[in-house]
Amino acid sequence: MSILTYRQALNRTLGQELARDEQVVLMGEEIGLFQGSYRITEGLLDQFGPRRVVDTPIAEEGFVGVAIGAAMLGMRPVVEIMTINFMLVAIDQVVNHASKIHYMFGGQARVPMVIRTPSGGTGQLAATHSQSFENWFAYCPGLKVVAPANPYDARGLLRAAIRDDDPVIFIESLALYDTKGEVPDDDYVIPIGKAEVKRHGRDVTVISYSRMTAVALQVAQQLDAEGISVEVVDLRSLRPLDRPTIIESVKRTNHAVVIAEDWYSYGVTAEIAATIQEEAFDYLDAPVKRVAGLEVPLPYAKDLSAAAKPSAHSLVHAIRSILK
Amino acid sequence: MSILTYRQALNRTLGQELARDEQVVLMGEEIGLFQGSYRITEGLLDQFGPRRVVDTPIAEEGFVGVAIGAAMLGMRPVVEIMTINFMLVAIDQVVNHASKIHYMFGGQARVPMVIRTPSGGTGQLAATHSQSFENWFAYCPGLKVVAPANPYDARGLLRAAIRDDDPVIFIESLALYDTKGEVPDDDYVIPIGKAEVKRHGRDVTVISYSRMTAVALQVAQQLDAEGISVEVVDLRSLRPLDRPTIIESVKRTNHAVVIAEDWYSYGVTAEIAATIQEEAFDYLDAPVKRVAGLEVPLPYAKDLSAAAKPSAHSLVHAIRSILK
Amino acid sequence: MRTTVNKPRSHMISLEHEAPSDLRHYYAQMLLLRRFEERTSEMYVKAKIGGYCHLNLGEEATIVGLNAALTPDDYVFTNYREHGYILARGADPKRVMAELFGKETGVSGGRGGSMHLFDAERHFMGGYAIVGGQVPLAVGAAYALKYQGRPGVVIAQMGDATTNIGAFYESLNLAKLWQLPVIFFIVNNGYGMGTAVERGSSEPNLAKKGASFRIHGERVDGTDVIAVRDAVRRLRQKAEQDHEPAILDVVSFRFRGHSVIDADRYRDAGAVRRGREKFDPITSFATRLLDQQIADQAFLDTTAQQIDAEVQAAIDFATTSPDPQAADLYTFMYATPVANTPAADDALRAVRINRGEE
Amino acid sequence: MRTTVNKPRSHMISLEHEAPSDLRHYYAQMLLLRRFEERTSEMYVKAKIGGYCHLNLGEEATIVGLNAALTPDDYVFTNYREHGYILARGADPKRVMAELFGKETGVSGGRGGSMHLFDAERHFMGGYAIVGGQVPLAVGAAYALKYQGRPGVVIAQMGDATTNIGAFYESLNLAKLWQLPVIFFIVNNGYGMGTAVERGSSEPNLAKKGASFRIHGERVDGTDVIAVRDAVRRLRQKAEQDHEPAILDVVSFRFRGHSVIDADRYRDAGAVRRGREKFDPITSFATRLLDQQIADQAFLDTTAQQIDAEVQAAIDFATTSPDPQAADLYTFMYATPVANTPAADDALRAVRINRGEE
Ligand SMILES: Cc1ncc(C[n+]2csc(CCOP(=O)(O)OP(=O)(O)O)c2C)c(N)n1
Ligand SMILES: Cc1ncc(C[n+]2csc(CCOP(=O)(O)OP(=O)(O)O)c2C)c(N)n1
Ligand SMILES: [Mg+2]
Ligand SMILES: [Mg+2]
Repeated sequence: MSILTYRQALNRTLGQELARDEQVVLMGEEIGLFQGSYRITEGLLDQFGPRRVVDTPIAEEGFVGVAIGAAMLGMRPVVEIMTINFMLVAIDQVVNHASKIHYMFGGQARVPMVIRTPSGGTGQLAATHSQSFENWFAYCPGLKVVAPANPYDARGLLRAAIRDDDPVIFIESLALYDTKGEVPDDDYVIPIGKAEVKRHGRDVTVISYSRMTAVALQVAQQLDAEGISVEVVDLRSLRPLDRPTIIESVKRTNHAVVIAEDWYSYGVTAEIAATIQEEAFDYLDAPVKRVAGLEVPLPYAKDLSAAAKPSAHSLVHAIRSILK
Repeated sequence: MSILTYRQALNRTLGQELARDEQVVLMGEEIGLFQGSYRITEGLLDQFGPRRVVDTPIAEEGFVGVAIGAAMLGMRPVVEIMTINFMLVAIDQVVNHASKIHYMFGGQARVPMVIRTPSGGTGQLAATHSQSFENWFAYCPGLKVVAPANPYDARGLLRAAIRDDDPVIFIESLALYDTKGEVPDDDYVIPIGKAEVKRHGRDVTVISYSRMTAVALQVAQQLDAEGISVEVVDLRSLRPLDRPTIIESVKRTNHAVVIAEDWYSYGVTAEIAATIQEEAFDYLDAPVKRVAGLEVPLPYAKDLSAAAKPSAHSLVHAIRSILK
Repeated sequence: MRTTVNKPRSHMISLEHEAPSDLRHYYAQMLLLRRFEERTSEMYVKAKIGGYCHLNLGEEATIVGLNAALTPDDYVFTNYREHGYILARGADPKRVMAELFGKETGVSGGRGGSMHLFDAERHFMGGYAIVGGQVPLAVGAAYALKYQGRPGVVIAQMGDATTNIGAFYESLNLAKLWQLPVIFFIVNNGYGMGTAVERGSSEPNLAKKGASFRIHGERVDGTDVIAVRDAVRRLRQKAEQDHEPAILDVVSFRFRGHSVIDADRYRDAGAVRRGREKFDPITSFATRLLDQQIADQAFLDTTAQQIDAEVQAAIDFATTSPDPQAADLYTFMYATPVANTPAADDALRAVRINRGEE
Repeated sequence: MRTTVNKPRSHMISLEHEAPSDLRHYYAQMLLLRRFEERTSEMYVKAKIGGYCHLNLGEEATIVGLNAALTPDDYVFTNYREHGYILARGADPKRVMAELFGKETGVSGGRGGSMHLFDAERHFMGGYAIVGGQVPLAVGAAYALKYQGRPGVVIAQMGDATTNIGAFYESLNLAKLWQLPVIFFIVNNGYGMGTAVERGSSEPNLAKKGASFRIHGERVDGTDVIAVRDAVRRLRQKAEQDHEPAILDVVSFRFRGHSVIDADRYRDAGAVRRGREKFDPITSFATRLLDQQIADQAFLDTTAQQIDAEVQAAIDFATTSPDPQAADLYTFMYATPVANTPAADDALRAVRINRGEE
């Protein structure tokens, strides 16, 4: 057991997987000589050389396609897209190709690849650099989408993703990279497709993933002092979505709040709320409440930008509003 | 008043808008000499010449960007993307650029453009040619997204879209092109952002848009004979979403079914269901039921492909299941 | 209205150094493609085939010439106009036709259809229907070959109009930058749907499209099976040995509309008729075989009969093959099973509801 | 480790045919850019500026030379490294700095920040932060100029590494195919973040990147303000009169890391230090002015003082300017108001909730 940051957990896991399997290669912009824009791949070029850690030109559509084609021949590329905003120039390869190749060709080809990318906003990065698009990928059959909330899950899910034979979109968060947590040293794997109850509680279930799970846990602790007992379900996987774990929890607490960083309408919270009312209708004492980003291209100005994002405050507000 | 097909309504409206405003141009693949892949632009090249009706190379990212840049200088391009599946190669221009330019630059620039494109599946077009992505665009603040269900709305919304100063995604449907309806000859406009109750009923509200509204109306008529009175709310706009009209209807019928052609999880139906339970919770006698596409890359085989799509049958089934 | 592109006529190379059996084989292959497509068109009209369906009529020498230069190590990625490629590669016409019919016995299990044929065993890596989408994939396969130290090259087949999309250029850059064994094989039939090459490409000489990337390019007569084969052989060797990618611009004449449902109104009907005669790769090759006494009329007749029978057998097989079953709707969703994915039972239930059986 | 690209030194053209006031103006403009960026860097460290922030240090002659060749009719689209461009175009440094501070008085109302400056009046059409995204937009503006029959050309500014992305190539094709008045102005500072040109482009001579499109290209010394101006003037004329697009590869030396937070560890520190001296466009120009007696030390000193004061005034203005208000969160959402969009009241309420004020 070690205490690692989320960044370290990713970094070491990438290193271990490179060492474990010769067919694993890392590809992406600035992951080598530059050591990674957010230093997730720091040191790996030195350790594994340019054959395994491949700096690419700025050509996301091209090199994501290259990774898919290489995966079809048995390689296991792990691609870094600098931020999820840049996935938009490569999304045709991901959605029209990677997600369909296994099914459309009757199971004859596999696409064992991972695309790692941070989603969400932090630090005034403004409209084009603060978006969340995991809902788009989660919408697409043929993809798997995971979004770990802490270093332990980051390591376990990254291992699972790299060893999985399907294309996996691995959602990270800039704001989580420096967070710390206990991480076992052994070779554990966290199954894709399973949510986790990260905290047990009686009064309300908060459903979240990635950074918002950290916010939810903090709020849960805070409200505990006030006598409100919050259960936190961390989705971990957005596709497949673990509906049973969510429903079971809500059936116990009879109240649900969903929080995500993405935009409110048509975002991840919509799917979770729709699912809950559909499958736990008779157990709900109040509507499922959604907390999400305000619907604007995120402004640059510091206060306005921060205020357009969901926060611990807005989560508390939502919980109180459905418990009263 | 004339009886026109959906195709004719679009075609004539494009012609009228070209005639009305010199800054309107049509751009897209095969819209000129070829007369349009689905003949929406038939005859317009002959009538208006190659300056106004512009055949483009296969370079969606490029020519969508060209349209945006031209719009910033006061033109009003109406772009045809052959099917929504090909939007994926141009989506960076739409979402990272068109949707943000007005806001991000503090209101100094406008992007008065329309992208017309058919969504959904028909006739065994298989996995890469049968998708629905309107939920993705509806997710993005800065865009407006409309999806007319009949020739009357097609004309009125297309006019509104072309005359609007924001980027509008105009969703069509291959399966609707040959459907007919009454269309007034005068210069009417249908406001963007407003849903319409297309049929009044007492027992259940069906919420839909585009082709599924036609299905809903057919089912409503069928069930009427059985004594089930169905109200049909046609969204018409997915962004902005007319929540008040939906909620008001559900408050009257106390039952809601949402039907859309896109995939079930994270699709349009999720947003509508989430909204309804949030705003009409105390009025609901049953959970909001969703009817949508089965979650696979659409197979080619005829029966299997048809069976993976929502149908009048599945809508009837859903209505019965929540009314019993 | 122009109906042809600048078309190089290759010197009618003497066939004397060729093995006659090879030449007869090329002829038979070309005829198989021709007859297969003609019957496919018929089957489409009879609604046995659905979706979009693009034929290789007029491109037989292009396809057979390419294939003659390849080894079993090589991989082929194509666009949606690919029936001929998978056949040339050796796939059973029965299973190809069954795929067009959407049957479980089809090469893609009926899931793919005309635009999405696949044959893993024969390294035919798929037809792709998003213009340009297959090109980065092919470069990726070449990347894997080099990484894994395996022999072979990869063919990135595409149409002329595909050379205007970004993915193509990004692919050229990556292929050259990383020195990968890939050949960009441009089937230049003069048109992307209704758009003539020079209306889409500011550089209509497609062999020059590598100029911004230091990639060598050549143009070849795509109606001459020998010329195509030899050009591919040369470029293939450089690609395999020196990891030097190349462009081959293979010029031919599109016999019909873009797809079976395209009435081809934007081309002059007379010119198309003349083009079909003038640029028919099969009749011209037959004449050469006869002239140079490599085959006689009896051979041509027997071959035609055999092929007709073979294609008829394919149609019969397709007709009697079973449809994919509802319970298998989710079968190929994921290669690695994980929790919370739908199963056969869910499929049966959901499909029954959609069909109104429940 | 290489730290410079192959850099052409222009002949030190005699300045005798130049209007001295122009030359002094160029000098002053370059110094404004230099001091503005140095103080910007300071303000970033003091956390007055957030987000990503990319400086033009070392690119002053490139920017001022470009601007000197343009007319008010022309339009400029750039990437995110654009402070200097909007200043050269004549925007008030106060409002530019206010934008970096995220204030309501900023050129983009505090909504855009460092990467998204805009000045409609001066035809500065925005900084864009998705690599390559601005290029099709610029081609579109050129399309509009031609369509509307207006004078002027469009500058599509971008960095060297941007020439590897698909949107760039699609733009080249469209610009040439449709003969549009646009200049692809490549600021070749040798690096895309940590990636040297030749590690990203199979053709590292970026002037040749138009070869696949029949687009003429030239390379010019980006540290020589006169050379840049003259090259742009020539190409501009052809673009405006003949609608002939062109590429200009403008080579300079990046003084610092990619952005203010990049420690630049991948370049050799000594070489960078030497590069900053050797390729400083301002000191070399000052020497030329002094040598050719176009300016004296007093002019240089006074200019420096004036500019320092101007930049300080910009900082003061930015510091004391108001922040955008919560009620305005949705203000620029739509240019045409429609039903069911959130309003000021909704914004106030939502923002109060997120801030924990409710
Ligand atoms: C990205 C994208 N845009 C548009 C289309 C529609 N489309 C299909 S084939 C085609 C023409 C392609 O022409 P070419 O590359 O010359 O190939 P050919 O059909 O002549 O073999 C077009 C525009 C598509 N499938 N994908
Ligand atoms: C599509 C996309 N991919 C990646 C990035 C991240 N990124 C920002 S700037 C940059 C380097 C660009 O280099 P260059 O074009 O040479 O311009 P310079 O910064 O040197 O001025 C990268 C990779 C991005 N913003 N957009
Ligand atoms: Mg073609
Ligand atoms: Mg650079």
